[in-house]
Amino acid sequence: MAAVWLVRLAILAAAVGGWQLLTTDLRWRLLFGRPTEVVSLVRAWVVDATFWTDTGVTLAETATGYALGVAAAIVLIAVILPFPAVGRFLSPFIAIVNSLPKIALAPVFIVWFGISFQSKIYFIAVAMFFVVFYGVYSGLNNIDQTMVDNLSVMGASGLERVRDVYVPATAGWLISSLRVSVAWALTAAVISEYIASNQGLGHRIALGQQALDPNAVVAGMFMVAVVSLTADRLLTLIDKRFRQWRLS
Amino acid sequence: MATLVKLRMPLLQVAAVLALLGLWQWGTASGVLDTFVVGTPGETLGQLKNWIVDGTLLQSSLSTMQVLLLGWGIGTLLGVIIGAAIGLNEFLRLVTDPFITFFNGMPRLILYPFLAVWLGFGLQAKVLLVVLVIVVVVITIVASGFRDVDPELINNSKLMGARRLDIARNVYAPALATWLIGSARVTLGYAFQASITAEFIGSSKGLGYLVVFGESRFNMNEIWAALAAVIAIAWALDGLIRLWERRATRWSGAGAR
Amino acid sequence: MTTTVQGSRADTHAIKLSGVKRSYPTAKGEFVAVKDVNLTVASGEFVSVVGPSGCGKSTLLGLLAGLAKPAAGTVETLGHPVRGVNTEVGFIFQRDALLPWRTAEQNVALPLRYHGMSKRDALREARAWLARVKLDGFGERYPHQLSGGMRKRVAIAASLAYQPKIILMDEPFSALDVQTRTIMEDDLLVLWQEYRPSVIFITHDLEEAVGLSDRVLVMSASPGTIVGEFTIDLPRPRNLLELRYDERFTELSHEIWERLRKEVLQTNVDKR
Amino acid sequence: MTTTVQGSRADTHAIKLSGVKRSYPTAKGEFVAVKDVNLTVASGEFVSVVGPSGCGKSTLLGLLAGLAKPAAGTVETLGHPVRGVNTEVGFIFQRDALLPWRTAEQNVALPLRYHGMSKRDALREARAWLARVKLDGFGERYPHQLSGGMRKRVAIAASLAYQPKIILMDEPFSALDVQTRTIMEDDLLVLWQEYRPSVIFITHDLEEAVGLSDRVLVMSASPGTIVGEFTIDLPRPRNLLELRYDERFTELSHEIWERLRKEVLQTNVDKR
Amino acid sequence: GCASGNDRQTTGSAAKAPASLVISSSGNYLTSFAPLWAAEPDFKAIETKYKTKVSFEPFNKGSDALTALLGGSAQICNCGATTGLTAAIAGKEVRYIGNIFKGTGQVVVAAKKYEASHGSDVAKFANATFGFTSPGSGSQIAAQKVAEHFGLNWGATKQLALGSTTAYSPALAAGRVDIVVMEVPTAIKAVEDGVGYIVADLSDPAKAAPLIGNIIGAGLVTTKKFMDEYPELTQDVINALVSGINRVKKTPDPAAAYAALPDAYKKVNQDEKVFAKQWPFIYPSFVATEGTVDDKEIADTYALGGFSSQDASGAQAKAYFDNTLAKRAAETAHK
Ligand SMILES: Nc1ncnc2c1ncn2[C@@H]1O[C@H](COP(=O)(O)OP(=O)(O)OP(=O)(O)O)[C@@H](O)[C@H]1O
Ligand SMILES: Nc1ncnc2c1ncn2[C@@H]1O[C@H](COP(=O)(O)OP(=O)(O)OP(=O)(O)O)[C@@H](O)[C@H]1O
Ligand SMILES: [Mg+2]
Ligand SMILES: [Mg+2]
Repeated sequence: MAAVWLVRLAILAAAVGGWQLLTTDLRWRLLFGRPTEVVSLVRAWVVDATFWTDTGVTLAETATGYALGVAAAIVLIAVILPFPAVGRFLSPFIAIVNSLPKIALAPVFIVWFGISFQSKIYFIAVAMFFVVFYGVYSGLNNIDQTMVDNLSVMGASGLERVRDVYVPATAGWLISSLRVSVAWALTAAVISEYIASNQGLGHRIALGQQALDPNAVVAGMFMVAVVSLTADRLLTLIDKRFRQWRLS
Repeated sequence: MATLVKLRMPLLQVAAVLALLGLWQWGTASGVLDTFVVGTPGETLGQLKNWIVDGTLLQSSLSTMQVLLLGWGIGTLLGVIIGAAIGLNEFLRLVTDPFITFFNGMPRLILYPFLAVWLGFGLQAKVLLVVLVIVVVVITIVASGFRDVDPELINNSKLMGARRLDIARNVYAPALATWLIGSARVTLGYAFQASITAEFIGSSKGLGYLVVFGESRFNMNEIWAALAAVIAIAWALDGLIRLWERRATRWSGAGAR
Repeated sequence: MTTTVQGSRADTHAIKLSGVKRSYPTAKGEFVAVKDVNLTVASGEFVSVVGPSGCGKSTLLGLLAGLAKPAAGTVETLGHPVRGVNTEVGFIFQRDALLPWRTAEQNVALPLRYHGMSKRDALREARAWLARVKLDGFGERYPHQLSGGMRKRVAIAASLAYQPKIILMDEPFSALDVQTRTIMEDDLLVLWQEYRPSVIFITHDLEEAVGLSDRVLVMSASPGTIVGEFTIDLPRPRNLLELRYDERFTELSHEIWERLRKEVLQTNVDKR
Repeated sequence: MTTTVQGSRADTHAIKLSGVKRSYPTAKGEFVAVKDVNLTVASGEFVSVVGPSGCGKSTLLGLLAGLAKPAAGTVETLGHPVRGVNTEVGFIFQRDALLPWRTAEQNVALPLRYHGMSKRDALREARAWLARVKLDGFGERYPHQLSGGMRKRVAIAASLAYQPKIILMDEPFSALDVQTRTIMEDDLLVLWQEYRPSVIFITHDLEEAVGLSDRVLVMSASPGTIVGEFTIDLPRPRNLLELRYDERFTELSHEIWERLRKEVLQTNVDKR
Repeated sequence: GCASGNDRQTTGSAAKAPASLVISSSGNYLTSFAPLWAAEPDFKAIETKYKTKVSFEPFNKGSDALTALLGGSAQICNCGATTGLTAAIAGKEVRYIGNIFKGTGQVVVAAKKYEASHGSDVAKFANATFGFTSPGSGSQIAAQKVAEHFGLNWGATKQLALGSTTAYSPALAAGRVDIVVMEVPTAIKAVEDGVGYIVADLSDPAKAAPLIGNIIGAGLVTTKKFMDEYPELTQDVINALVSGINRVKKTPDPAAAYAALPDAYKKVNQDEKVFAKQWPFIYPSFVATEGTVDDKEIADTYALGGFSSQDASGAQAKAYFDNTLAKRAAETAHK
């Protein structure tokens, strides 16, 4: 474990050092900011109450949108499960909506859902939906059919099958897709804040851009990444709990 | 009769699309829907026709597809290689995990201006954006999938004298196919978002450009017409993925029952 | 007590297959696994099925459990056709299908819960069943922490615990050592005497088949069909250990063996 | 030819376990599966292991295959300690481990390919092996399209085809009908005579154990250890069908049975 | 105040207004819209008078801000005149009711290395690469006009669309572009960073006029429906804007100007030094406006925006520029 940390630190040091060196050149500094300046900016942020409100706002949006998107995906899967024909019917439509550039539809979102919290939540939920849907869907395709048959014969109802086979069997998939998608949800939140808002981390990045301060933009993106790293660690903990039964 | 059954689903889907279009047309004609906000199917079709006739559509689609496919391909390939390395080597996984998660957490979609200044406002920067956006997703999925492979299969192969490459080919690759298909669908969406976003900014061609152009003129029909091309490409690519899925999962007998 | 129940003579059929055919699509075209299968099992009857490997025994059980539909013919249980998964049966799969994420105890308790038992009762009952299959003390193990034979026993416990009216057993004891096997055979007979389910029992052990059953059916090499029927007129209750020295027992076993041998030779000549 | 090779007398040991212990972590703490196992198998020797379900037979094979490390003691094959997965052995798992995405043919051909055979040759050889296990015509099937017994036979073919020096077989024939089983036993003996691998064979069928082996080891209920050793001094080559009427055969079987019975009773009394 | 026009609904003592008045804005408290921010006391008064809540909702893009207006989540939009004009031409009933500044708010900046050799002679940039935001945008047309003014053949020049403002300075520094039309703050930053120098000031309407004509700039846009429903409130908003303009006009000195702006603005634009550098460029654009627009300006704006005469002939386009409220506001202010 010590070795792991050493290598990690070495990589980190190399990355930050390289960045600092690179940005002695004005051209790169204008683009990427400077680590030293980014750090001092972040230091200023963390003691500033408004930074925490911004973070809180982004988190609240993300969490709500995330929950909504995950719930929607799970509901759809629950419908598709007993009726595979529905799945086949919807498949191309889902693929299409998935590939629609949601950012291009920002005006539609503004018109339909307004500019409030609500609109951002829908934006995030839509982004989330697909990751979870496809993740769990492929997990379902991997389930050992004998297990399902066994349970059905034993008289498990649809709900019980879901609880006892589908959920545990797809938990791994769900969590790995949730891990991927936490980041995506945050990105969606940041982008929707970036399009319109006066609060949140995305707003901070937009401000940094408006003020032409690359340090602020980079710092904003890093803080988003830190938030998502934290969320990821939480999910990993849950994952461990879920996988207790596995071979050690 | 058999062909009729086979055709039932596509027919149903086409019917659904037509119904939706009909509803849309009726809604805008009767004033229930605001044409300014949703456009009209008629005018969208008209716009499409114009673009087809003057070649804009083909040229833009090709230009977007070039970015999309290059970025998607490179991103997936890189993701599989890195993901496999991480999935197979516990040390590597532990070392890289926080970095990958961190990078995954960065809102990479807004990186394009930086990439463009760095690499020039050409194909490279756009492709790189797509790669950056999807590579982490593929890495994560592949790495966690690799760890999920039944250890008994691996042990059995090893006992029989399989070398790493053999195991990669005969155990990991087929197992990988399932997750790759799952992730291909997700990443396809991302790749589209990224290539269109790249074209929003600093571009004078591609479907993304058509979309912003329509947007800046509040012309929803132009936006839909451009998106129609996106939809067509997405649909075709999804079809390919499904074909691949059917081939790759033939062994599971999923369709047998 | 010296009852033997004859499927053909009883008026209620627990199981009835008529003219059943089942085929699978393969790369080389349609593969007929079983065909022309006619079979009735009376309520409370214990029937064994023997036949060469790959002759379609598991396929038949799959049809009865409603996991697949016949290509021709009808499949009925308890007087009505099987539609969809048949929850009237208990099915012990050839390859155990335990939930890897549940402990042995929970695996046995689940079907009881499905049948409406409270959580507490189900767990208590599950523990009693584990004891019955000689697994007390292993209740909290996950399947991957059990030996092959132990897993099989957990699966058996799970399928018998909720006392289904029809029990389908696909080589349940093949992974067990002779002694454990004998104990479990005895137990199975006791249980069967208790509440008289109808049983279809697949085995490769002819003595087991003869020892347990009212009737033994012999299946032909694939496309499988029933080519022999032997009524086991040994008195019940039976002492399985002593039965070995019974003359009629040896005679029946030998008869079935001969019949079966032809079939197996057939399989090995009739190569596709 | 009437050779019997005795492990204890040969100077090269193909397999050597000394003071081996293996325990598993469980929710209730350390569980000792096997302990104090001392065992040598001479080069070219055929040894069977019998014992109650859950006594640690599969665990022992796992140690030999290098899938796990002993908590104490040493495990050696062909004169050197086992480190990591042991590619000197062929292992037929209790639960078959076929690659679901490869056809039967490919599953058998793969290990041959691993050992450097050309694709063509490997496929030809694989087909020959499938014929040997009575599966010609099924080469292009995927595992899920085969019956339980057929899958087992594919696994056997795959592990024997590349002729490993040491073969570990975990209840290889338990899913087969008596006739197919007899044929395969005969085949196994012929193969063994041909190139004389060292074999450890796990079975629950005592007659099978006696019929095939040079030595039969009896394991005790868990924590498993070797409690009985029987040298099978029957002449070779043996005719398995005729052996049944051999007096010495019956005597040996009976002896082992008695020894084993004690062990099983032990398991069922000694409840934890 | 006393309600007029809408006799049916004004029954209570408080004048009629929606529960909240959202003004969607392009950007976050941009200095170009200083009059609007300077009008804070007047908006406060409106809040009390109408028992409503006035808020500014920032958007990254002007077109999104307008979409919010059209979608009904904002009541008034603060954006470029041409942004609203595009919607009017598309048939939307929108009205440009108060001008905030004149000119384009832009500056032409060239890479530092050309300062000595090329100076402010755009003609010398014949072989250079011109940068702007995106094709069809105001900045592109401005670049074209300037180039043509100096006798260059626009079709023969090299061009690059840079997209977001973030890219301007680095692109200049990296040599991807040589001469760029950019907003005042970006230009100041480029000069600050030493990557560029100012070639021409299009922000000062007086200086810009010979190059690109008299341009309207940005202003407040609302829907006809809103004007009809809340005439008094709309008038008060424009009164506030005009009073903001007048307030700003009185502060040519950056320090005084900064001091006069409200906290909300200062929170976003914290660096007063930067402000001091920008103000000389921006201030003239306020001096040139009374909140109204004239025909010449409308014509020039049409020309700069690349609109055709056919575009101008639609009913909504004709009615788009509406000076009545601003004129009334100016009269009130003079009293
Ligand atoms: N999904 C499938 N696709 C194609 N063929 C199949 C499939 N499942 C089973 N078969 C074939 O059907 C035949 C009967 O299979 P089944 O599993 O019923 O045999 P069985 O009698 O249970 O054999 P065993 O004793 O070996 O378990 C076999 O030849 C098998 O190859
Ligand atoms: N991963 C594990 N964790 C905990 N206990 C285990 C684990 N694997 C096996 N055991 C225990 O070790 C003992 C020996 O298991 P093993 O599989 O070796 O038995 P076996 O002799 O092969 O039995 P069978 O004849 O039933 O296959 C059993 O009691 C089993 O419960
Ligand atoms: Mg079977
Ligand atoms: Mg075992």
